[in-house]
Amino acid sequence: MLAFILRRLAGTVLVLLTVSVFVFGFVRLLPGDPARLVAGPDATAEDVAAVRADLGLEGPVWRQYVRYIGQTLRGDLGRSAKTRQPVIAEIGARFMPTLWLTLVAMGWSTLFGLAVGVLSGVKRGRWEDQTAMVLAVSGVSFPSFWLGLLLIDLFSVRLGWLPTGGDDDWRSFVLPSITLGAGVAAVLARFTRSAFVEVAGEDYVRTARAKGVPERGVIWKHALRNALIPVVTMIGLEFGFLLGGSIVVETVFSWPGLGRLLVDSVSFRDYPVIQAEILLFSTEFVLINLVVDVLYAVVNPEIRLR
Amino acid sequence: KDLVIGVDSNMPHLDPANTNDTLSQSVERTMYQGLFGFDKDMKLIPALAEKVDSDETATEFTFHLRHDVTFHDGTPFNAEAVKVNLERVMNPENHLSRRSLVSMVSHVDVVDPYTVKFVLSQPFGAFVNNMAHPGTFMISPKALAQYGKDIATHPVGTGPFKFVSFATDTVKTTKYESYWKPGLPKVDSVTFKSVPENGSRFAMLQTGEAQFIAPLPAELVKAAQGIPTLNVVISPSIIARYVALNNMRKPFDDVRVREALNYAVDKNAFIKIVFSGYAEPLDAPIPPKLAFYSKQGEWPYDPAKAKALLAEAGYPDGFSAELWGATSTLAKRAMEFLQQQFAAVGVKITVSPLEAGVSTAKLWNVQKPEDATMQMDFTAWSSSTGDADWGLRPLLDSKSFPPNLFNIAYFHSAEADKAIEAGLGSADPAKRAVAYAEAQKIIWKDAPWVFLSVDQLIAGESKRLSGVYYMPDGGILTEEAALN
Amino acid sequence: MSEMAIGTVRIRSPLGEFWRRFTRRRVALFAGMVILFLILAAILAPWIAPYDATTPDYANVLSGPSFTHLAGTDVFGRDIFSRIIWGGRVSLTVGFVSVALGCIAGMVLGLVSGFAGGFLDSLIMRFCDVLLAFPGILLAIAVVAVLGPGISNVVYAIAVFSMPVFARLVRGSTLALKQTVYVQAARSIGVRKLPLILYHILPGTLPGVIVYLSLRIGTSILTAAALSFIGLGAQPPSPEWGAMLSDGRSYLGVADHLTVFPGIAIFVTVLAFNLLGDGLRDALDQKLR
Amino acid sequence: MRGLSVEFGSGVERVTAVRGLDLDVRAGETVAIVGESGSGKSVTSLAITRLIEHAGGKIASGRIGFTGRDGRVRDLATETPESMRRLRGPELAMVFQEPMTSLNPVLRIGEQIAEAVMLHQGVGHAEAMAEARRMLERVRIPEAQRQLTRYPFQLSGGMRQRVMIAMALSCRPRLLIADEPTTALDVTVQAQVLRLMASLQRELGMGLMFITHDMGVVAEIADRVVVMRNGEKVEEGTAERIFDAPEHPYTRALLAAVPALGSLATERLPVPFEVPDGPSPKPQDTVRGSPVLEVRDLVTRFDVRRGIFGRLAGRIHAVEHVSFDLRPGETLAMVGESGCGKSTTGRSIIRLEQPQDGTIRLAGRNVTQLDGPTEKLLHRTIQYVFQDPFASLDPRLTVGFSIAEPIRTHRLLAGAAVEQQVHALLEQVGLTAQHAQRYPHELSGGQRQRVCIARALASEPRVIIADEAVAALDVSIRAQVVNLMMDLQSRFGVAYLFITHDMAVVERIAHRVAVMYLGQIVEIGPRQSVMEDPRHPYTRRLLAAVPVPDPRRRWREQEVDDSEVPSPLRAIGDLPNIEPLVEVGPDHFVARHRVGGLY
Ligand SMILES: Nc1ncnc2c1ncn2[C@@H]1O[C@H](COP(=O)(O)OP(=O)(O)OP(=O)(O)O)[C@@H](O)[C@H]1O
Ligand SMILES: Nc1ncnc2c1ncn2[C@@H]1O[C@H](COP(=O)(O)OP(=O)(O)OP(=O)(O)O)[C@@H](O)[C@H]1O
Ligand SMILES: [Mg+2]
Ligand SMILES: [Mg+2]
Repeated sequence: MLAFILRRLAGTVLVLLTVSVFVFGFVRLLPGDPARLVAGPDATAEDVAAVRADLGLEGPVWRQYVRYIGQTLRGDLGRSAKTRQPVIAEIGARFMPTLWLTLVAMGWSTLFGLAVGVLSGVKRGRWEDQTAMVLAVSGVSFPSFWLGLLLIDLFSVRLGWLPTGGDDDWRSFVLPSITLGAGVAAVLARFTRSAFVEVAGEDYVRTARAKGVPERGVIWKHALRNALIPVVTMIGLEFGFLLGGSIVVETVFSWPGLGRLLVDSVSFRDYPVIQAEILLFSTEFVLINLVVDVLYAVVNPEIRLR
Repeated sequence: KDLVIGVDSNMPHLDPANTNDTLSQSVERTMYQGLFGFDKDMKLIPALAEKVDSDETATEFTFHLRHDVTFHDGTPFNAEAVKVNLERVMNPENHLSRRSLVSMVSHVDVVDPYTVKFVLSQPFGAFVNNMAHPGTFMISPKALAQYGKDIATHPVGTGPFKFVSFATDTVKTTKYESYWKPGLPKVDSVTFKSVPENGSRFAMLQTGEAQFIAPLPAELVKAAQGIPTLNVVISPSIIARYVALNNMRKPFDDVRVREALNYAVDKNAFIKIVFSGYAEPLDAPIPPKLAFYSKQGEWPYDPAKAKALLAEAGYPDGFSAELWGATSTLAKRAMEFLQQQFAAVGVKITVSPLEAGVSTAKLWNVQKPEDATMQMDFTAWSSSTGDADWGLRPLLDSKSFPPNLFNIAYFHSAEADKAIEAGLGSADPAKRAVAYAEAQKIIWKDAPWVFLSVDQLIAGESKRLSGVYYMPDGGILTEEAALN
Repeated sequence: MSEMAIGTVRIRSPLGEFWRRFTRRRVALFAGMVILFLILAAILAPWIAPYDATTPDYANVLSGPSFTHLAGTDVFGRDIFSRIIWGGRVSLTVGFVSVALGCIAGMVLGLVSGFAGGFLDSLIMRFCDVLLAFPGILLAIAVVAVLGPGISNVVYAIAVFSMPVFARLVRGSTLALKQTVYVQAARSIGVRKLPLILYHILPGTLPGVIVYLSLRIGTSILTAAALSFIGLGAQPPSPEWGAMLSDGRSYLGVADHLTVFPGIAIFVTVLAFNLLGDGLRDALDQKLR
Repeated sequence: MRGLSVEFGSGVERVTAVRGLDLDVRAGETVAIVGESGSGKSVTSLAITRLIEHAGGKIASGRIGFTGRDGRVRDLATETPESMRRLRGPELAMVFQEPMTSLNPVLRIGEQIAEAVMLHQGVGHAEAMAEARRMLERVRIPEAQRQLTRYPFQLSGGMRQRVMIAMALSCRPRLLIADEPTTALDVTVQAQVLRLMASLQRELGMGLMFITHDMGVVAEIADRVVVMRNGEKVEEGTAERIFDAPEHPYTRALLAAVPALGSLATERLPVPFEVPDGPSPKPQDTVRGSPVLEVRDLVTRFDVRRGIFGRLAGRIHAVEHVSFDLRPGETLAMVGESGCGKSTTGRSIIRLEQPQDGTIRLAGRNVTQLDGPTEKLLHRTIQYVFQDPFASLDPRLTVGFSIAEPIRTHRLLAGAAVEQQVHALLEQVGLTAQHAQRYPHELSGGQRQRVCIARALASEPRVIIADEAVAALDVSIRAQVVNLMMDLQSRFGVAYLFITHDMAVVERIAHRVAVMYLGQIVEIGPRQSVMEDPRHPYTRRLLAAVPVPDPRRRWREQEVDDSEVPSPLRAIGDLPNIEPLVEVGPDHFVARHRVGGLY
């Protein structure tokens, strides 16, 4: 198990290094000169040059990269070109809100998706199944910004139950996490259903019934445990969607998170921030998938004990 | 009594000398003040200086400071503090983006603790305006020493509110008890919250999470007016909207083509469609609220004439061109509208919304005029000094071609240049007025741009709120805010 | 397979069998018809749309749904219903083409990766991991930021981030198919690599790919809408649904028809593709009867 | 059980799988239900436990009277689902055909057994676990305590099937239904399991309903036999009567097709199966010429990697220094337990696996190192027929395409000639040209295997490796296919390497027999001498485990051998002991050294 985790971590480092090269090249491919943007409209040519030096944008790109990786490994992510703040501080303040939002969204959508998936798997072919599935599929059919605005209109403006944005207390989590998680909940529900239906036809489920295990036990103990195995992998992939989706949701709900920061920093060509952020996103994604793989091994003894 | 103001973009940081956006300036204005300032109508008023004297040639300015002001950290405000601040901005080593405001200052002399003299290296008539600009706000010298670069996130000024916390989308300030203006401030705190999504920002006002939002998108005015607890505040601005044409490129190098394009756009329809009616036609190269504005009339909507002019210029069937602009919904709407209007006279437009980074690169980073790829650019300008100079010189003087300044139209007219420089050569308002009237007349006739409109500023506020003003440059004044 | 029906001979081609099972799924069948209908409407737009999609009518802006304008008019007085019909061309194309590109590229990578194995496999898979680790919309922002906004760049952007998922999917089934007895049988005969892949492996990966394709088309229409939301989507005056929805959203509460109708168009299309995909999956999966 | 009918589906799709079946099982009695695949055996068993409802079927009519432990008689056909659930386990228990998939892969063995105990005996967890251990001991699983905490995938097939039996018996049911419990097991393990079930049945005095299609197994275990066909009962009687005097023609046909070990003890050459109404088969003398295939010291090992960097943890010694010759027209049968390396030998020869060592000569040419021409030669001259005719044809391609593939690949013919050749091949294997248009799933199992053989013949090979080519087929079809292969051999002089573990088929088809154990050949020689005079202890054990389709010869007294086959997995550097075989008779060689732990 430990070996497994270590091996995966090694792979992770590799992926992240590649991502860092990618990102590094990518920001430099973006048309637009950060020095110019930073220096501002009134700046002279010398000012711009000075800013460029300040931002470490001189010399050949590979040298910049080596310097950048060196600094990054030492934990120094540089300063934001736009705000002149250390990137760490910039991102640090926004990391937790995004993480929490994603986790809450992931949490409810997983629970909800599993429950609905199992329900329609059990009642497969009947109206409960059909309704649940059409509803679930609806969840992935909404453009999220529209859903978000509709939710605000209904729950904040008309009913006055929930705040329109911010990350102040649990109430402010409700709407953004619903908006963010709806798609994932739907995907998981459908996935769980088909995994469940597949498992329900397996011989060992029949064995459980032949033993006289009550239907509830058959579903929750024998079938679901096995159905979870493919679902768990799905959860990891869906997490990537959540991270991406947070950009839109954070804008609609004025959530002080990384997604909005990213859009801002891209339009400002704030290289250090873009780099650090994409790296962070990727790390998060890769780590979550690592966790998922570990979970996978937990639900699947065959992997664990190999 | 806590005031929450919903705004549409982030506040990168709060170092006034390094700030390029109106919004951050509004936030800075809650905590900082300059020697002079603007009132809600953009009129120059004394602030930390009680009065100013200047010499005939506009090269020496002596400011007489107030005696009763202390910074939030207890440091007294005096001539020494002014000198420290000015020298910070002037020092090229500091790479502060607002240095151009004081680049003409050769040195600062402390005459006595409350009198300070600025000696300029060249005449600069608009100098007092520069001293009212947020770029020259006064920062506590002690705090400057203490925080260094981090002053950007630890503002210490003399304004009505003290700094509490900073995040690029939320800035919190609290009442400064020993503010020098008696009876102010009247609210306990002011919080600026960035809510970029229009609908969300409006929702925030409706639910009472904010008491003031700016801007309120024009399309929502009707909805807001229908809500009894809300006021819609509409005020004039100094934001001019126009399409810059590349005067050095075919076919825009032909004045008849430029005229034709001006005739081709129905400004009233433009205002109705794009701004839901909340704007005024632009009737001079600068908006009416800027000093030395001189009305030039209007380019009437006359597609027939436009066609005739095009034919005369050798384009009977029109031509094709690319129109650039920002990616905001509003810009896209405007460009789409222009596309339709130009199509009616045979000019086929491809609309290309450019992301901010791309457009700065394509517009400002051009090294030689011949390299400019821009044909038409839908854009806007707001002269942050409130003066005609900054409304004309950076955009239309032939010395302002990129990469120096922003004459992306590559407009070059010797007479216009002369008039603009004359305006700057004197501190005498009367002389300046003549010069700028001349400049505006020349430019208007030459039609380097398609002149479109002047925005109206729209804000939404709770009926409980008073004393928050939306200034013509888009800034927000919160000093007198009161809630009941 | 625990029970084998030796001796019972059913004469049905795999396709016929699949079709029979598919047509029994009424929801999916209906969804398929909806999609056909949408495609037809888009193709026939010049004949069936009551108005032109781009001609403005400033006298008649933002009017609500009525008999003359079924879905009302937009800011420029254009008929929204007609724009939606025309917009089907753009939106459906974005959905199809982007995913098709991603799918083809992904399939090639997946086949090569799964079949070749070893170093090439690791290389391709790590590359896909990297692409996956970039959240999709970031990748799209990246592509659009480099190439500029506009519908074709949106298509590439979506293609790029659909690719790794297809690659993984195809690689997975390639690995599984490589182990099947019939592929081994073909190898034992000495069938060369290319025919082996083309005749024996590729067709086996298709069912999964088709299902995923249909699901993904919906997602990509939504992604295009999200890109419009951040200002990087289709360019005016293209009546792309996402752009219509996104442009109309500031009129929410004032002129709801600006968002409701494009919203419904997107919703119905994405829903239909998803239901179709689910139906295909069920019909292809032998285990789900 | 009276007049039982079971239906699937509804409307036009309705299938009646079982029609009007009457059946009795008394306490302490073993009733075997036999019949071909698809005859409704499993459906009947599922109907009794009412699990049929979960498989999509329903009991259309009939009653199932069941006398419970409390003496009450119930009609299982009409019981409520809940009371059925209560009956399953303590009263009615089932053992299924597939031990590999019938245990829940994510639950520990102990949990799975204890679950039933807790449910029906109302005891606590610890006690249930103790009971589970007792049950495991009872089914003679070594180290029962330790096995409790293992997962199914960690057990061998035989152990899993014993776990299934332990689970079924843990509540001491009145009736045990065993649905082909040994089909997936190889003969030695099958013998263990059968004996175990019989002794447990005697001990617990329960009724046993035993479903199978293997007449040998029936003879070993049944008191009474019920023969089913197409969902109906065609004959019923005591085991002795059925075997001695079958009445129904179908029963007779079934019995005739059952290969009986020892029936050719006096014949040196292979003899095809008898076919009803056909001429009586003649021995075949087809071997001639010098070896077409020579295999010398073939070694194939699989690396097992573990740990972070995929450290080499050991090797599976699947094939160790295997040598043999094959002459044109000769059939060499390769037998041995599951996992002994038979398939790997065959696969190594055609390079589906890469052997580590050894030489392979084909028609005198060395094809050990493959280059372009030798690769072509190899793939043309040797063809492989796989066990599962379902799996070895690409389901998405027509049969005609599959048969044409070798012809096209080796460019033997072109254009319309290919098609003609395909038709000719189909006819040679007893199909018609029309079959070329069909898809594999439109054919029956026997037809499919004929197609595979036709494909194998397409490149005019000189050697065909048939890997359990008839194992998946029903007895009667099996006989047909074997006869076909022998017929083809006599016509074309192909040599067969016939891999199987069915000794009875070996007796019919083989000229020579090679017995493999743990990757090595432990005995090889002419069929007659190996089978009638086995010299190696393992060969003897293998032969003894083969069930004999004669109820009077059951339980030839012998200890139940519970040993598992030792694993071919060895640590790095731990090489198995290998010595040359010793000749013990004409052309008959035996290993005299120790192989593995047992022999
Ligand atoms: N779930 C099902 N749905 C439809 N038909 C079925 C189902 N299960 C079995 N059948 C059909 O019922 C008939 C009897 O099947 P059954 O499984 O009882 O055969 P069997 O005698 O057990 O065969 P085998 O020896 O292969 O196990 C077959 O024709 C089969 O196709
Ligand atoms: N690709 C492989 N990788 C690792 N081990 C393998 C591989 N193929 C076979 N083995 C192992 O090699 C040994 C011999 O397997 P093989 O398939 O040759 O046995 P067999 O005699 O054909 O058995 P069966 O009668 O079950 O078909 C077994 O222990 C098996 O687990
Ligand atoms: Mg069966
Ligand atoms: Mg084998």
